[in-house]
Amino acid sequence: MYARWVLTALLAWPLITGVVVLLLPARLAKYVALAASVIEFAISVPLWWTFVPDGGMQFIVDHAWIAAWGIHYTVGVDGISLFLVLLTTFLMPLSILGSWSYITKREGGFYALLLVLTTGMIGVFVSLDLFLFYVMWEVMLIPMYFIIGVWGGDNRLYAAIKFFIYTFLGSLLMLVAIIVLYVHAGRATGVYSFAYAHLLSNAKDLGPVAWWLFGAFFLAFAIKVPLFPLHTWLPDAHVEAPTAGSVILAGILLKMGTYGFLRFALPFFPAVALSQTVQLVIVILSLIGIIYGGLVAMVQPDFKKLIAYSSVAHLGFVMLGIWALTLQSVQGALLVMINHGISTGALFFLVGMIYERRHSRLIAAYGGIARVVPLFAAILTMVSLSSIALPGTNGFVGEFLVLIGAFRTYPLATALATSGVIVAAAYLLTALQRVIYNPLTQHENENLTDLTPREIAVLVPLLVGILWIGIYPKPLLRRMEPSARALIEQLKPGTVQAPPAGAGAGAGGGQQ
Amino acid sequence: MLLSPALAISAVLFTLGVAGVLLRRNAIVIFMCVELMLNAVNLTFVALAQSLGLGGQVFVFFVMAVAAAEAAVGLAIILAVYRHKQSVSLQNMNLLKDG
Amino acid sequence: MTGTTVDLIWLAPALALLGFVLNGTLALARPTAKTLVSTIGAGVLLAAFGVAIAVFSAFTGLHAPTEAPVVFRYWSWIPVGTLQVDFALQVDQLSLVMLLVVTGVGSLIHLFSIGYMKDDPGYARYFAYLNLFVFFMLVLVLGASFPVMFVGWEGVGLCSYLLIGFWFTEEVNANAGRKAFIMNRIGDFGFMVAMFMIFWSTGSLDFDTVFAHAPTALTAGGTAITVITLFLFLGCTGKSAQIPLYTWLPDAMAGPTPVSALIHAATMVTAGVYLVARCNLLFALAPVSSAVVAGVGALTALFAATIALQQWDIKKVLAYSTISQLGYMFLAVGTGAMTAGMFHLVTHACFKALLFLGSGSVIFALHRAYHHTHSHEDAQDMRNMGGLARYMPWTTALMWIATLAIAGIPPFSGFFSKDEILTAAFARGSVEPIWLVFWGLSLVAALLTAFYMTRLMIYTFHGPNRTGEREQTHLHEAPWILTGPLVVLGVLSAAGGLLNVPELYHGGEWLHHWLEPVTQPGAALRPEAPLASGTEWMLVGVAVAVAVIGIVGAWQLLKPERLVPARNAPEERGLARILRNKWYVDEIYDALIVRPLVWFSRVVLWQEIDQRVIDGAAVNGAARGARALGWANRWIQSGQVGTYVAVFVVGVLLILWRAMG
Amino acid sequence: MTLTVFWIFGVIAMGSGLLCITRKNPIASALWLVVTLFALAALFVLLDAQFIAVLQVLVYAGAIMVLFLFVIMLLNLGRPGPTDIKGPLGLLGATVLAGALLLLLRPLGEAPLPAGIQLPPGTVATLQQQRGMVGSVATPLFDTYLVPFEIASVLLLAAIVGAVVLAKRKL
Amino acid sequence: MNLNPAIPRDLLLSLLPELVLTGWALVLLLFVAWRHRTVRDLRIAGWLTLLALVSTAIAIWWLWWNRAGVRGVVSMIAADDFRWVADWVFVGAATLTVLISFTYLEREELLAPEYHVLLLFGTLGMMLMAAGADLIVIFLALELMSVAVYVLGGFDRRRARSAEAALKYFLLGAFASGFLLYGIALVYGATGTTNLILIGAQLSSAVRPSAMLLAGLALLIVGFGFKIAAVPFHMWAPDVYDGAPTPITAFMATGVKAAAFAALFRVMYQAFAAVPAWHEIMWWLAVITMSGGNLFALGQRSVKRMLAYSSVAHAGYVLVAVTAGGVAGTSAFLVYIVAYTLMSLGAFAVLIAKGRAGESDVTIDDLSGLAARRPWLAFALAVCMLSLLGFPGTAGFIGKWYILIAATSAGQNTLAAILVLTSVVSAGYYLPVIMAMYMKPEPIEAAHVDVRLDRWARAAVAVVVVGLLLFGVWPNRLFDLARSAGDSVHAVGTTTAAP
Repeated sequence: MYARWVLTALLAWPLITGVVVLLLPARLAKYVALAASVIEFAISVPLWWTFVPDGGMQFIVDHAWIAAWGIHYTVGVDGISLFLVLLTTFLMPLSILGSWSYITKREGGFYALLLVLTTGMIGVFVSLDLFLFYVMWEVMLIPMYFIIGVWGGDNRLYAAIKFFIYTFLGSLLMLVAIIVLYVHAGRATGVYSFAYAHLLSNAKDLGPVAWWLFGAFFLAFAIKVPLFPLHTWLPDAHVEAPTAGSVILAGILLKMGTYGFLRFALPFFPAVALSQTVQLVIVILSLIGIIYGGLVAMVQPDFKKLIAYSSVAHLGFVMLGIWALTLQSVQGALLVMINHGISTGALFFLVGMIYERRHSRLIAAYGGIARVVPLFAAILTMVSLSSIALPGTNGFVGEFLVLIGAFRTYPLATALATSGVIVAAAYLLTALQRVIYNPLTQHENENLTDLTPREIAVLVPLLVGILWIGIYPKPLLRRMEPSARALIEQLKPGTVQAPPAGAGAGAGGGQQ
Repeated sequence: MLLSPALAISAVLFTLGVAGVLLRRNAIVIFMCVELMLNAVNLTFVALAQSLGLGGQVFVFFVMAVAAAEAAVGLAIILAVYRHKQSVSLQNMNLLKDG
Repeated sequence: MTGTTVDLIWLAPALALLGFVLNGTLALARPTAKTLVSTIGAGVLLAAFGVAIAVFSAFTGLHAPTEAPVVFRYWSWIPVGTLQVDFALQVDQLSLVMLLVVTGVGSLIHLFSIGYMKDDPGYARYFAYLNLFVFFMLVLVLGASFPVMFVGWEGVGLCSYLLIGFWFTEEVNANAGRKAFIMNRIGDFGFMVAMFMIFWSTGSLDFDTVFAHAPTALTAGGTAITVITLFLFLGCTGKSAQIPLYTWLPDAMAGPTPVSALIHAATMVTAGVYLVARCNLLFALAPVSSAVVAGVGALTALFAATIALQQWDIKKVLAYSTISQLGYMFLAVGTGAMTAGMFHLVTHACFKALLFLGSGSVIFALHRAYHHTHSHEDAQDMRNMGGLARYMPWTTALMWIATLAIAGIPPFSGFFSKDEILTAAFARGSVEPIWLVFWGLSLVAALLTAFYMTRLMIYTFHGPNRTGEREQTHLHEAPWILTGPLVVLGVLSAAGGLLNVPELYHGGEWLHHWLEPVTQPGAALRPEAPLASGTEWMLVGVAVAVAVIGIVGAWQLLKPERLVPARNAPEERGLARILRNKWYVDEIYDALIVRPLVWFSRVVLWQEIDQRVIDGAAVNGAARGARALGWANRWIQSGQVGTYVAVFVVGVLLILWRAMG
Repeated sequence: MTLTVFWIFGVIAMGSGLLCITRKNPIASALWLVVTLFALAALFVLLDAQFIAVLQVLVYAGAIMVLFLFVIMLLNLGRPGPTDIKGPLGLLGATVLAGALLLLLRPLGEAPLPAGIQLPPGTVATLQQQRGMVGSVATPLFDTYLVPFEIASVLLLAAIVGAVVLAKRKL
Repeated sequence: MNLNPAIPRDLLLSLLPELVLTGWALVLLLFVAWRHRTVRDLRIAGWLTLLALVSTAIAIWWLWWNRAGVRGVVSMIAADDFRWVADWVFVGAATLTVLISFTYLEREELLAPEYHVLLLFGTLGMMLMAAGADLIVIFLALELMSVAVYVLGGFDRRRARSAEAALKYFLLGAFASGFLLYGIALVYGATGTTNLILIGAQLSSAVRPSAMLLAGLALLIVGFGFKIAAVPFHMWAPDVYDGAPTPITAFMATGVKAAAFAALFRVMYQAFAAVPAWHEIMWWLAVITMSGGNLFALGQRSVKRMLAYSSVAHAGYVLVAVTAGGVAGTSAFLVYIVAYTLMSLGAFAVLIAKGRAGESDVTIDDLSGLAARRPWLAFALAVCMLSLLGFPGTAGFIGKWYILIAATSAGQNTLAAILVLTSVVSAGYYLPVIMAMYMKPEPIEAAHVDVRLDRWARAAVAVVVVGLLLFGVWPNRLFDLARSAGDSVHAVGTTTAAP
């Protein structure tokens, strides 16, 4: 029973409550929104247990929608999307709670948009119909546009429109590609349908068109990821967005790009995606992202920009992991996606919290505040460590898996990518030092107040996530593995090794 | 057969009409040039009617009706404009433009 | 599971972690509860030491030396496909030695810290960090696989970072901590790449499986194993402060002195040595890498010793001394003398901890004196010391023990371990002559070691006092909580040699035999290099002579009476100045790597490529271009009907042309 | 013979058309246009369209052009003043564009009509003799072309309403 | 001279909506002749107009419902689903125009009920254009529509801008009519007929189209290109839209354009389906129209001018549907034109609310902070803008999606790609409107105080918004309608492959 309605409920509930929040008096907005998002999370939690890791889609619901074009409302999750859905529902209550005192004008609209955004994001992850997928993909654009544009910083208009147009550019070309696929499959089979499975099984014999289609998908997703050199919307959007916007942007929106690669671009066009040229391009761009993102982050005067560029670097790891197509690297990529959501989300929360007190995001405006706000400093340190992938935190498990997996496919590139860990330490620790260490020189900082219980309530779940995934990621990995395995099996048949007989003994035959 | 010369003359007249529209600034003269174009077309119709049947001549009738209607409305508009600008030169029609 | 006390091994790190959690909570919640903090902080360590001893004794009872290590798998950590990493601890001879050193020296230093740090406002935080360090160090040494070891490996780096920057309100300290972490990360990069290669070559990352598969999976002397071991060694140079990544360690002296003693002398920095010892089989398979290890070790030993000659900061001298001594250890493990390396590791842990704590005691005294008179002189500069023997007899005596130990004067512990290394290097030289060069380098280093240590002693404890007229009255011996641990370490420094008395003196070579199960597989792959006992005696003689020359030479050459306090000291000239400035290595790194990189990142990558080219020219340029086209349209859309007609006719012509053409 | 006459009137039409667009006085232009219309009427006669030719003279040259002249007079545009012909650049542009247009339309005069649709020569003339000059045009007007005829009537009504609205002194 | 009194029943039946409308127009004209002085007269005229339009719609509906009543082509008038659907669009556009005109006329003191008469005549022209199965009918209907709209454009005679707009529109329109007429003449010459279906039959047997036919076809395209404001025949549009009274601008942007497109579709696919030459021309026309419209719109500050260029751009999108052709292209056109009519009218309606008496330009900055003061109005405009942008959830998106499907089905992938790329550009001018309303503060406290719509206009805007959102999520019925309409155009003509 639960399986039949859960995804639909996850999509419908935020939308409905979003409208309710909009219509309610503004002072009630945040309470209702928080309650709604907590309920949303509660609805999603049983997915964790009811999900059966078998590599296939589950919780499938399928209804005809626009019959004339063979459009269905089809949703379902597998091991790849499950955690992204859970991450979304997990981050939303925190984002709402984190905006509690940050948002002071037009609260109703803000929280309503956050809820609508939830629908869009979950929709992207669960859609199994490409029309539905596209609609959801675009739907989340508008709330984000408003969130940045209405509640953002000084330069918010520029950032908002840049974000919108950039994303719009990619997604519209993807739209054409989807339609071309649809027409192609329809011609081949006589069945005109946007169903994922249908298009997937008929995406063959495209000839050179496949390159163009892949290019369109690539552009859409690469902008979202963002891959160098399509990343410049990100720093602006991140810096200008309010805290919750940045958190969701980094935590979930960026994952849509990598998710798109995993779900669509790779399976639809394996021949193109795994051609020498594309592999080379992707690997080089990922590498540039990792190193370049890190180096540029190192010299940012603005903390949020720094985190934004660090996202470029982190997502570079994800791309590398996806394209390496080993079990370790793909699962690692999935894990990095989740980790990045948690850690970078937490970083943005922290920056937002200190911004609320001091109204500056410039690193130079701080210094030595560990003495004044020790708890803040401690948590910032922990989260930073997670972000630079210290073993024992979630960041390490993900990056380690990506790198060790990718090493098999691209040894040299991976070795270079590994140097990203050095750069990561350089930029984040430098920023950390300049914010919480060093002499306390600015008088404004002497009376900062430490974290409030509400803020602690926002951060603690994230910290728990950081440590839990760092120490015991097995429950996640176990649920992902069949799907990752199925994906690789589909793209590179016969390359996935069987797990060793005695798990833990590590006796499996090595490959040289 | 007069068809070919008629078509040629008609094309020349039509072109003259177009050239007039391009060349002049006075709204009324331009309108007259448009009338010249319509008449050129009429010549084509009539010439064709000789080979293709009377339909062509009927069309000319309709064209005249249209020309009359256009003349009525067009001249009224020109008058209305003249009231504002005391001029019918298109050079002075520059309230509406980009920027 | 063995059903014996060995099973309790998890308690050791768990206790340290518990200490961290409790003290960490206190640090945030009630930083003033110092008694509770000290009880927890030192208590967990002593308990862990107790566990270590219990496990050790149970293990000796349990195992014949040749048997395989005991591995405890607690939970499956990263299980993905063939990659199955368990969170597992491994008890064997090697890890037990390290376990004892870490918990033992650690306990002493925790005790010392209670006194040393008692007035510090960050007392609870300090102990939390220290406990956390011990936890990670134990994970490092007990981890049963590369990734688990890596947890500890990076974890100790983190704690080192936190403790170096403990007094973070000074920018220098915070910088030093960051530098340490980043330099370590460079090494960790090597460690990680090595792990990847090991995994894809041998199919596992567990020590037992890797070492079991390595001889078959990897060709001895082949490229793969050489690259793997070189990357591993890159990790070691970071963690153990070897050329070229050593520069962080002197700066790390910015941390509290007990930290320097524990982390930057006794335990953490030796992790690299431990790693090579742990992977001795891999290094045995890669002769080139071994030579590199030994060569870098010997070179570092000499290079750091030269710098130590001209340092005024008492802790800096010790820091360079540490780097130098670590070089010896790498020379040993690179040579294949794993036991010698580990032996020196243990003895060095004792006497270097003693030296640091002794210097800590001195600094403590000076600091207190300056504090009384409210002057802001440098409490660590030897030019402000002198003649302290009068005020601090215990400390002086214990420091002399340590000095003699490090200089290699028999029968102090350092003599045995260092001699073993020199002998091994010389012996290897008979097979591969390059080792004779290494031996020569390290011999010169030994001479310098004796010299600079004596210099330190003379300037600190002998000659006239330069602290200041008023301050002299406030100079005292440190309280018992500081001197107590010193005494214990003094005993160990003096008698540590007993651990592995060579056959030359009819000793039992206990450590050698104890470690044999671990070192044997690697040793079996290396060329035999036996030495005649006559040669050995000669080598001993040379070594002792060198040490004595160093001490006597220093005693004769240095004139503490001529020294002036730091405040009035003139600039050095010539070589002294170069040495004083550490061969300008930091400056060179800064000029060649750091600054260009930052400049490149800021100006080229960010401002030019990111902002100007991508964002400015491409992104906003496209937007501007489109908008400009829109604006340009106003020239045509001018309101003039004439223009409209002309454009219209052009359109007509084009369409006609296309249609009829 | 017919052809010669045809060409004579054709040249007159074209010549006066050219004069129409090049005379700087609007009244002169209008009058030259009237000449063109008359010449065209003559051509219509030669093309067996006598009724249309009559209409041409009555409606076009008579009614419509008078209306034009009336408006020109009303607006007092006949007085000498600056020409409304564009400068040399405009002249050049107009000549080039018109020349190009003529060049593109040139094949029209040469292409024969498809044989399948052509009526035998003289059919129209015969028809007119049978039904009379007016009837041959009027019959289809109320039969085949009933709908367009009605539309034309509505069109004229609309034009009247429009002209009235625009000319009204007060809205 | 013998008049044939026996007018066939079929003809009367097939012209029923037009007859109803004409009848109402005459009634209204009579009313206007007596009562044309007060505001009250104007209102009554408005209500009568609404009544006329509603009864016309009912007549259309009855014919559509009662398909057996009349089918096929009756004496130059086509009676098919395409026509009914198109008629609904025109009647809908006219109805919405009337609804938004009430306030406007009173505010601008245009107390002339002839306005409504002309509106009805214009609508009649449009309906006849969509109905015309003969070039001559199409030409006359086009003239009828144009004459009405010329006058309406210059209706606000007191303002020089309005008069100037009318003059520009008139002169260029007449000029373009000349080309259209010449095209008709040449096509007639090449095929011996002006009946679309006969032309089609004629051409399908012809081996190679003659130069005369090609020239005629080209000139026809020019003539229609002017009415739909395709680049480079678009240049009148911004000026005329700018100067004309705003409700008329809306009417021009939607109804006139839709009618021209409907006729274009019929002509191209019933008569010239067999001539390949025009596809390439249409392709280029579509490309430069989309690019030009969108790029030029970027440079505009005045919302009205911006919407004018935007309507040029949308004409480009529809030209893609024309190029794609087939049942899909035709259906896509109908769906798109429904959506476009709604969103464009909605946008102009809000603009009317924002404008003041004697309005000059409403610039984008004038809308600043509208959302705070008039949330529903801002919401409506935002929905319209998003729909114009082609954002999912709105009818504009469905329409664009349909055009893209049509284009790709016809193998026009490049054209589809160009369409979306130019759509991206359009975000550059639609978004600033939303941005101004929601993200900028009000310039002065009282900026939007008197911004309000009367109940008629509010109803119109509500219909627009609901329609946009409804069709955006649930376009099924619209699709069925468009599909059968598309079929009906092509069933008569030659067979064109369609998905």
